[in-house]
Amino acid sequence: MDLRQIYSQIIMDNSRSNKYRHEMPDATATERGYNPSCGDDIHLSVKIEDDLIVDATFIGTGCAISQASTSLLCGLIKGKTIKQAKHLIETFLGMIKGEITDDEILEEELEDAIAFKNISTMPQRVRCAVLAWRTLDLIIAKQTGTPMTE
Amino acid sequence: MDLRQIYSQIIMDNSRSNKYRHEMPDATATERGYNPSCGDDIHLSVKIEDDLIVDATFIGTGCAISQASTSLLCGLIKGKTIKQAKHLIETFLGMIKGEITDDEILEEELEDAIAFKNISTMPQRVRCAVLAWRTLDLIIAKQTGTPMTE
Amino acid sequence: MKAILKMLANPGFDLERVRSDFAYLELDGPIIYLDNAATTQRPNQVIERMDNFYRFENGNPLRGAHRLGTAATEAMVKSRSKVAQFIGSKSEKEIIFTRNASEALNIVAYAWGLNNLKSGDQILITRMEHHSNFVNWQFVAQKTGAELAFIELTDDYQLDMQDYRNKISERTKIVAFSAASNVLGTIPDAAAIIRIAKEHNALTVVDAAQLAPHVQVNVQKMDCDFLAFSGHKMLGPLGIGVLYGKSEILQAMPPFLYGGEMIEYVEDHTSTFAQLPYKFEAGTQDVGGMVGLAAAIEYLEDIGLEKIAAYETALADYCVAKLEELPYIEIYHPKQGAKGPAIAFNVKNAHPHDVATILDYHGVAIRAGHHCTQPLHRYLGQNSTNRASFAFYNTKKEIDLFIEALEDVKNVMQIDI
Amino acid sequence: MKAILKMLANPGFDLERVRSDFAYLELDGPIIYLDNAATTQRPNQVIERMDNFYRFENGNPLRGAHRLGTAATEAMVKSRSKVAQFIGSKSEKEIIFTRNASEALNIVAYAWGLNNLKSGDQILITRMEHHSNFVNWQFVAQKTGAELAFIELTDDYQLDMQDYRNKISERTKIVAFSAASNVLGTIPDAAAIIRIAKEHNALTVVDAAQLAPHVQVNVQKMDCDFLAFSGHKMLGPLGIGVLYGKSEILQAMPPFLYGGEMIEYVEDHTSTFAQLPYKFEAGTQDVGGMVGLAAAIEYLEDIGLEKIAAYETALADYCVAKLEELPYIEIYHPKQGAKGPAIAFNVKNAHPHDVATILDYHGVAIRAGHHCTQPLHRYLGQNSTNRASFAFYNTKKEIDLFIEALEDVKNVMQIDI
Ligand SMILES: Cc1ncc(COP(=O)(O)O)c(C=O)c1O
Ligand SMILES: Cc1ncc(COP(=O)(O)O)c(C=O)c1O
Repeated sequence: MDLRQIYSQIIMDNSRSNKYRHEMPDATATERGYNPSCGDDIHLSVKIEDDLIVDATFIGTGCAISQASTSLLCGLIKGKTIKQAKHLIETFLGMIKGEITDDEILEEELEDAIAFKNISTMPQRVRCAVLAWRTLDLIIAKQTGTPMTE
Repeated sequence: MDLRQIYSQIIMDNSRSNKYRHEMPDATATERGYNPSCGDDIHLSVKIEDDLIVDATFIGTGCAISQASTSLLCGLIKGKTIKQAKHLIETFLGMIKGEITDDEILEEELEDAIAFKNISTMPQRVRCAVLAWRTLDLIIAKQTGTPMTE
Repeated sequence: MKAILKMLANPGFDLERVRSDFAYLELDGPIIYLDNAATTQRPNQVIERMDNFYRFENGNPLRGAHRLGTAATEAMVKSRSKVAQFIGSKSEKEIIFTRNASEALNIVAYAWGLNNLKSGDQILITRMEHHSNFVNWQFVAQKTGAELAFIELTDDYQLDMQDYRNKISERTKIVAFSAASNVLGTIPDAAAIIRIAKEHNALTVVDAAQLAPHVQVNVQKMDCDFLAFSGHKMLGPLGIGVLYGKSEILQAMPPFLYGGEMIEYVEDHTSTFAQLPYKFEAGTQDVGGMVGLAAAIEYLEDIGLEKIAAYETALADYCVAKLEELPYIEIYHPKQGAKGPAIAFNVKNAHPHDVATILDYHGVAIRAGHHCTQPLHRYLGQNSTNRASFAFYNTKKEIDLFIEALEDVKNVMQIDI
Repeated sequence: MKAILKMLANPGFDLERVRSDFAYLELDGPIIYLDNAATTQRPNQVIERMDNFYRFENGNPLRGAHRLGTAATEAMVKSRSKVAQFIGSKSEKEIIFTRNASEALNIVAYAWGLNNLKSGDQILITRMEHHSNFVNWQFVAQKTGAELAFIELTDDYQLDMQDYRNKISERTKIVAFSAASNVLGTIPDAAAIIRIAKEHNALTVVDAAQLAPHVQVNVQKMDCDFLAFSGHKMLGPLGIGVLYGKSEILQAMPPFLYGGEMIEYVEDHTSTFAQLPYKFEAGTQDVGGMVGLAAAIEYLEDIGLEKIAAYETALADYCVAKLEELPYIEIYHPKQGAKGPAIAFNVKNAHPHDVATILDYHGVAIRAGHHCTQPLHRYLGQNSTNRASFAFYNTKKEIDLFIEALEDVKNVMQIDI
């Protein structure tokens, strides 16, 4: 595996993008996600109206992997229903675990976030990649009572 | 080394002898000696008049080695001065440590207690053999302030 | 006896191959090792697993940003799931690695006991507890003012269930008991004890140090709240033990030891703590010990715990039958009920330490002393006892040689019975 | 630099022979292990010593009435005297074996701290403490009401002795400090710290986890009251650590963990406890770990601690000089004073975990994170840092490869400095 498959241009660009990196004063829910071992630390905010995620932003610090993943997540879920977002979480986590491998499906659903596919070969970085997704899952669980994805 | 060199007739006889095994109501000093790991447990009593050990008895339970050693000690120190008793302690401990090996000296001073000479080959039983001697040493240390033998 | 002899001749596993895994059997001046309840021997597979870890997978676990750290973390995670599966725990979160069973029982005493007990409460333990499940409760009783009470034994050295029913009450907050006695061999009915405790809303602490090596433990079936055991008594290395606890209960407990890895955020004056099981594992953990324990469990499972239990029971039954033939031997071992392969006995008119020394001279390793159960020994009216305890690598022939050596004890000690 | 290069070329011991003792260097895809402050690697001699113990000397120590028990007891006793001699302790009674440095520091917190501190007292620690010498004192402060205060650092990452003098007072009952920082490398003047503490009748606790592997420790010369370190950071196995304490102080402390071996008499409701050091060692102890630690000490002594320190210092100095040449690197390491071979740094505009991953890809193992020093990292204004840390089996060439790999970090992370 080549390093550039992990630190791809998509990930590098998104890790530095400020597009979704700001506070959201009118958020309906905000959760902190933290990896104690490496210090990745994000606050993910969403604004949910009826069943629709109308906005998603974050602030935080961490490695390129965690920051790019969070940024991509915000872009992906904005405009999606909670149900669609939950499905995306399942697809993303399924990809990381190597359970969903079909590139067509992944690309279709996760768009640029397919860039994290190779992270499964680096067990010590998996937690960075999934941090935002688990945080979103927690928000959804609190809102809707849906059990969190394994 | 043959077992019978440890469990010699002298030791077996002395371990069962009741000659010195009784309370001493008019003792001037009594100390408890205990080996927590094996349960040897003696109370050694002496009656000291001026500098003379006029009587020595014990009660207690324990293995043949500890009981025989205690019994022989009582017989040996009875009638000795404190200084002589202290010298006997040093000789006995010196023998056990293998520092005093001359049988003539040992026999002359320790009499039948030379029977414990071979115990030095059984490290796990050394504590049984020296229990009474260390207890006597403590009595002497408390009485006279002499430091205890190493 | 016929069934016993049959089992000893045909244990259902390859005894010779098993024995070839244990290096101590190659020592000059063969050793008949009958001190397995103190600590077992370790098969080469366990030693080699640890070696491999130290040579090629060694890094600081949980901290690793590099492949050796990752290897060590994986070794830790896999060992923990092996243990979880072995004792039938729901989740790895419930498996806390400790130094030994003693430390595990101290964690319960400190982190649960000191924080949940008060004057008026009762701690119920048994007469046959090991000091490690005894002195810790004395400490908690002294600190909190709770009362420490004891379930006594029947004349057949079994736990007196009637006495238990009499003593337990709504005041009883915790029942801590040995699931197999290290002296008598007694295996009380853990399920019944736990059921009765639950009726009184008391928590249960199972000291499985002598059970786990011999009988398949299942914490979910038992439904105990805590369970402790030591690796070194079941082929694993020294220095590693396990505390199982139900996750709700562990979650509600404050941490015990403080330090690296067990924290989440550390501010100057306050801290928050890591998730289970890490909350209870402060500082760099003994992954070498963990992989050794996991390898030991695999070794036991490869043979099969049922086969091991059946064969060890046959060894113990055979030994008891042989000892009973000797008029100068007194045995402290139940006649009825389940028992583990530990047998306490005394040679009449001979002190246990003399007995052990003479047996050692004949190459037979047993233990003499109070076996960390002074209160039980006071009850037995004995300062100390001898104990022979078996593992599945022992043989009938070793027991025969042990019995022969006892005859020489009789001679050397000049016993005339 | 000339002197450094000379030392690196001629360390005064046979570097190649030393490297042949470490199995990890034979791994495919060579590993440049620069994470020695987290845990060192272990030479074959240490692993083989443990193997031999487990194969041929394995019994339950202190309990043995047979030759294997005696062998294990002897192994324990010899290891303890090796440690006592190594740190210059007066007596084996002052050497308590623990799982790791963290546990050692917890024993002081629990068994001394909780019993001797009260509201109004002050506990003085430093800004650079590892969580293991930090969170335990938070706990004691919270339980006893004592105040927890911090000695701050100078701009050169050294302990601010003026701040220390300002903060210490008659209220200060204990001064606990790291004798070598695991992040900055800083080695404060332990003797001076202890002298000043004594002037105020405060006890001293030395966290020597990062000092003992590199510099000859002498507790009598230091005159500290307690000292803690871990075996696994100095070639020994995981799972074994040491608490040194002055015997008068240890004697006056109540026990910490309760159980087998640490008792004298156990009655139903009260117990008396064993002599030092056994009073603090509950349950079956890790003799395998002890012999491993003793073998590690022998390995270090065979090379010579002075030679080791000199060579490791040269490695660190060389590395700092090389790092300083890179404009995109920020270093957190004192310029003046004594320092150990640990260097914290950051790559500007790159998160430490990304740096570590990329270096790992190049076979270079360093650590990234807060290194169990969150309060220090808050002071540094960094969430986390990278750390390279050296041992005497590292080489100049390995550092050169590390520096080269940093260049690729710069490329991959698209850093433009
Ligand atoms: C300075 C310092 N103190 C204490 C510790 C704790 O050591 P351990 O994790 O072995 O308990 C460490 C290492 O992690 C350390 O670097
Ligand atoms: C029944 C029982 N409980 C607890 C222990 C304590 O085990 P460890 O010494 O490994 O902590 C033992 C063994 O000594 C035991 O036999």
